[in-house]
Amino acid sequence: MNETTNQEKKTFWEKLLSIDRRIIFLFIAVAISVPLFFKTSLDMPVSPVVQEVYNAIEKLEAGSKVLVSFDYDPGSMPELQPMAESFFRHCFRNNLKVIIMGLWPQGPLQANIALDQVFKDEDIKAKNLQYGIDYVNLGFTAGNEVVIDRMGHDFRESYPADSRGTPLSEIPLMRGVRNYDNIDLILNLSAGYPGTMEWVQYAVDVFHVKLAAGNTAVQAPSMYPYIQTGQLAGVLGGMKGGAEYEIALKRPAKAVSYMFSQAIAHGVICLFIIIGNIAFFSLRKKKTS
Amino acid sequence: MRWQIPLLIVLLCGVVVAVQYFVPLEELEFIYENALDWIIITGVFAMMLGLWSLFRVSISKVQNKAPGWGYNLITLAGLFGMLFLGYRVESLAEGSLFMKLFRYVYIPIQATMFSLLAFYVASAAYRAFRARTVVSTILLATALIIMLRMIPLGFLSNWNQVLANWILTVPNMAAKRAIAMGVGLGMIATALKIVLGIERAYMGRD
Amino acid sequence: MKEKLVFGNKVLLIFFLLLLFLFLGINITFAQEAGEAKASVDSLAQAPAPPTNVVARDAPNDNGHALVVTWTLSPDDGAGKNNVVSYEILRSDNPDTGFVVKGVVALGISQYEDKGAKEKGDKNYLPSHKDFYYRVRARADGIFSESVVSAPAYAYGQWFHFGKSPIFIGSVIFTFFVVLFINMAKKGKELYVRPIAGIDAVDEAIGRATEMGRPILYIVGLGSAADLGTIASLTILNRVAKKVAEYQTPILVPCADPIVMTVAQESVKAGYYDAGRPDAYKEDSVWYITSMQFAYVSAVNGLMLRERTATNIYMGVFYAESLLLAETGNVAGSIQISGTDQVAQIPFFVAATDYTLIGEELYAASAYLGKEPLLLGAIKAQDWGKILIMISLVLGVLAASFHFDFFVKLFQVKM
Amino acid sequence: MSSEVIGIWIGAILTLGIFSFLYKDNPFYKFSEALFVGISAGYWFVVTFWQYFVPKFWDNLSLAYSELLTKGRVDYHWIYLVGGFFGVLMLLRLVPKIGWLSRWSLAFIVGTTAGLQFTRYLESNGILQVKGTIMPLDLTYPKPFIAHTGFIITDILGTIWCNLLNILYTYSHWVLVVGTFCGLIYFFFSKEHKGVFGGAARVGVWFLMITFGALFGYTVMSRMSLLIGRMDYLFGIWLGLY
Repeated sequence: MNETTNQEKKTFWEKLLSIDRRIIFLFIAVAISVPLFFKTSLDMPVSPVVQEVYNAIEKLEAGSKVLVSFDYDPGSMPELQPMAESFFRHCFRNNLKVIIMGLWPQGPLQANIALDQVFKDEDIKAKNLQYGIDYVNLGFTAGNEVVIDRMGHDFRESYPADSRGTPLSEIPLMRGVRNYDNIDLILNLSAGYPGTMEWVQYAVDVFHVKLAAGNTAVQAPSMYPYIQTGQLAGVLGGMKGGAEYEIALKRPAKAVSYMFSQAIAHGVICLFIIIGNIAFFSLRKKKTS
Repeated sequence: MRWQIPLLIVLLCGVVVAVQYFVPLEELEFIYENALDWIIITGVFAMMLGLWSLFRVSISKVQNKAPGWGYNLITLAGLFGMLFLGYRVESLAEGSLFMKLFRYVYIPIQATMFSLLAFYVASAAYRAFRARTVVSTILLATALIIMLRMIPLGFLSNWNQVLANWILTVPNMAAKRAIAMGVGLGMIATALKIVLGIERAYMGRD
Repeated sequence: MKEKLVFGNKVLLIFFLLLLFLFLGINITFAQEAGEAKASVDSLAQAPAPPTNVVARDAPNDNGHALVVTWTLSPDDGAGKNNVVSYEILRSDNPDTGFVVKGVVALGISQYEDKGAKEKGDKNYLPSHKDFYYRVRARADGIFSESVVSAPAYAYGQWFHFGKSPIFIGSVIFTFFVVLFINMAKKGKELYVRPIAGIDAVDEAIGRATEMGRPILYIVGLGSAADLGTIASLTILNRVAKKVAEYQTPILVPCADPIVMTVAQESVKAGYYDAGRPDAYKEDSVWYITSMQFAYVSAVNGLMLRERTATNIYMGVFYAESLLLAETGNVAGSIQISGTDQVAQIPFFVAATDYTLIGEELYAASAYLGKEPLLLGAIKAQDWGKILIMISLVLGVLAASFHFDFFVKLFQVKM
Repeated sequence: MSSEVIGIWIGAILTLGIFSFLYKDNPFYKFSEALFVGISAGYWFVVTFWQYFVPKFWDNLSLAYSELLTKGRVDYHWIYLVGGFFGVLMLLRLVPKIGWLSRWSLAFIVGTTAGLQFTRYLESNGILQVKGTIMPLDLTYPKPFIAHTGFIITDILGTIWCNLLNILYTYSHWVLVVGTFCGLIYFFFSKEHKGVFGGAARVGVWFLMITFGALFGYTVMSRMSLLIGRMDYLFGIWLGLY
């Protein structure tokens, strides 16, 4: 294939055009991993859709009840786990009561991982939060959107007991909670079906409860129409949304430091594309002249 | 007989299921829901064919001492190891050796294979995104605009964000719709050809 | 290989048109809804006035396990004492006793669908053809007032789901197009189809593999036999296998689904058979690896580098693995042709392979490659479908711009 | 060492094995690949067997059988035998003489799903898409997209840019309709792309390219996220470097 180019000596540009892909790989590996060691935070503007999520939580009075549904699995951890931690930080900081559940089997386990992480914070440790009083994990129930629908009538239809097997009636936090009427805000972390779409259709549309969400980057744009109609307060889209939320919360954490890797990796790709085109054009110019 | 009966089955199943979509009667719903279960059951039987195929190809390589036959042995070991450990339903519970193998061997490899895409996205972009023609310039320019969103460039970022959002919500949506409609027409035409028995390459010949 | 369609074109046309008008007519009459009724004021001390005019009837377009209850709002809902917070809907199979709350709706809403389960064992079971009575309560804070009992109503299943009429009409029209053009093709009418770059490249790529004496790799994708994209791909595989058999080049078809594997075996065998070389077919050329996405990819990637395939063809349903496959094929220096109906993966195929069939082109290829008139007829039908869509778009956009809503309603699907 | 620690070490070593493929094909990768294929095929079979075969086939048939024994009546659960029947026909492929019977099973599966997909895609990819595209072209129509972008731009250059963007946003509906229309023309097979028709098809291609570029650029972020996750596993969880 390269017979013609092999005969004459390769110029700098030609070498650049046929650069070994492994050099690109190396650049990407370095671009991704090196920033992980420097916990640098990038300053970035908080986009309105993210700010709306922040406002929705910020507006709640202390003691309000927030339902957090974990609808993802370890596959989406890099994108959604930082959001989960930020949600918890925000809720606990504002003394909100948190009810955790999951429509995906692995979801509630992800919640526990996030809780462990959040409890390491000094200010949250100082609050000495109690399971059953300040937060509760209801666990996973199969049934997808049917679960959402049933909870609209009574949480007990879907969750007779929490993930530890304690009946809801014996959990202080759950005593005043019958259905969505007693919930001030639903937060949803979603990586697909069932997820935000179902929460909008079965909880918001039917029972008129307030909803805000965190989504994977691929999924987030399809949620914009719901924000426009007011069915969804706001959405965090992918790692970037998570990072902006951390900035809004003034508590930069994982997503912000990950975003540094993202920015550099994107920069490397863009640079390569631009250099490739410069090489391409300077070669073409030489050929025509 | 060899042809008429399968074609009759195709026609019958296709028409009943399509009609069921428009007729909410419970009796048809019953047939439909059961048909879906039958497909799943048939699929499980077919899995044995799959495993048999994998086994036969691997074992014949081992027998013939084909190059790299040792790796086929590892595949077979992994396969039978999992089949053996999963002999009872409790194996699927967290903490069993079966699930541990899944978690500590399968999940890391799977995640790593997936993450290779980060490298390949870069090399593919470098090679393919050249402004050779109008069409490839449009491709390149849009990709750059969208990727630049992730890089903090001060005030430029804000401008770019607005443009990127427009691209994602307007022209992107338009072309996606056109593709979706075309694909839809292709799909329903294929479905009709199957049900009418015109499309039958999938059944082979004698 | 004989196909017969019983009806002639004219009879078919009349039949379909009749059906079409029949359902258009029914659809329009169906759209009407019941009117208003007056409320009687009947005030208790603190309790709101009860809702009136409670009417229950069968829910339309279902399997017969649901009833719809409507009522006139309490005069104290949003007006009067303005203390109504919600309505509770109660049901019983006896007009006098046994009423149980079946649902709650917010104030301002005057309708409730009492959707029961169809399984006898379910606690929510609502039998068909059995009379039920309803009451509606207007609830204020800690106090409520109840309406009088409704007339009995029973649920029953319907023979046609009128909400889906647009889809029914669409399927009738499209089926008509397909049958019409296939009949035309059978009568020997020349049907022109424009050349498609990716399809013409397939022949060339097979030729190149033959020259190099190296195998061809055909990937059917990750779809199951239930995906029509996979079926289209298996038809293309059949044509490719025929060419391959003629050129006597080896073909490798690793599969990710056991049923797809069996179909692919039949398809390849048929290709060899069509080429007149059934004996050259090797059963092991089509085999199963695993159904797990990335494990399958890791094996195919290894295969590409180790077998040094000259040509890789990816056709069918692909997900994230598209780029993993295509980039590795690039490393191996293979000629690559791809085609998928998955929009999200097309960009990666476009970037990393030599030719890409975009969306519908995959389906066109399955008909075009064999140049069989019957299958070409279907492409014509697809084109007429597009013409119909384009006409609807133009008319619809015009109608919407002049605020005629009726046109959009023609496409309204009610589930 | 706990099984957790051993597990992390195994996972990390296999991770490196897969990464080594980026340099070139090598025994370390071949080993990871072979193990991966075997384990995944076994896992898939076991899970499908316990989660589908047993509850859907075995449990239903044993229920039917016990009904027959205890009450002596034939109840509807026997209907699951149909699935088993087609399944067994499938296995007959292994018997060369009557292998053609497996065609019945293929016919059943392909026929049923064809009927299913026919109406489903007619709705989702046909009727609903048309309905979504029918929109008024008047420019006073509320601009649906600006709401999500809303960064406030104050500088002078920004104002010019902003005005340009405003034009784009104002004509959003026009662009949407024209784009969809031209895209459809590109997929038209009965006519060669020449003249006005060819021009429209060309515009359609531009729209397709914008979409492909956008999708490509958009996906980069989630792919990088995956790699960040892996690197975090190696440096953070395995080696504990930070």
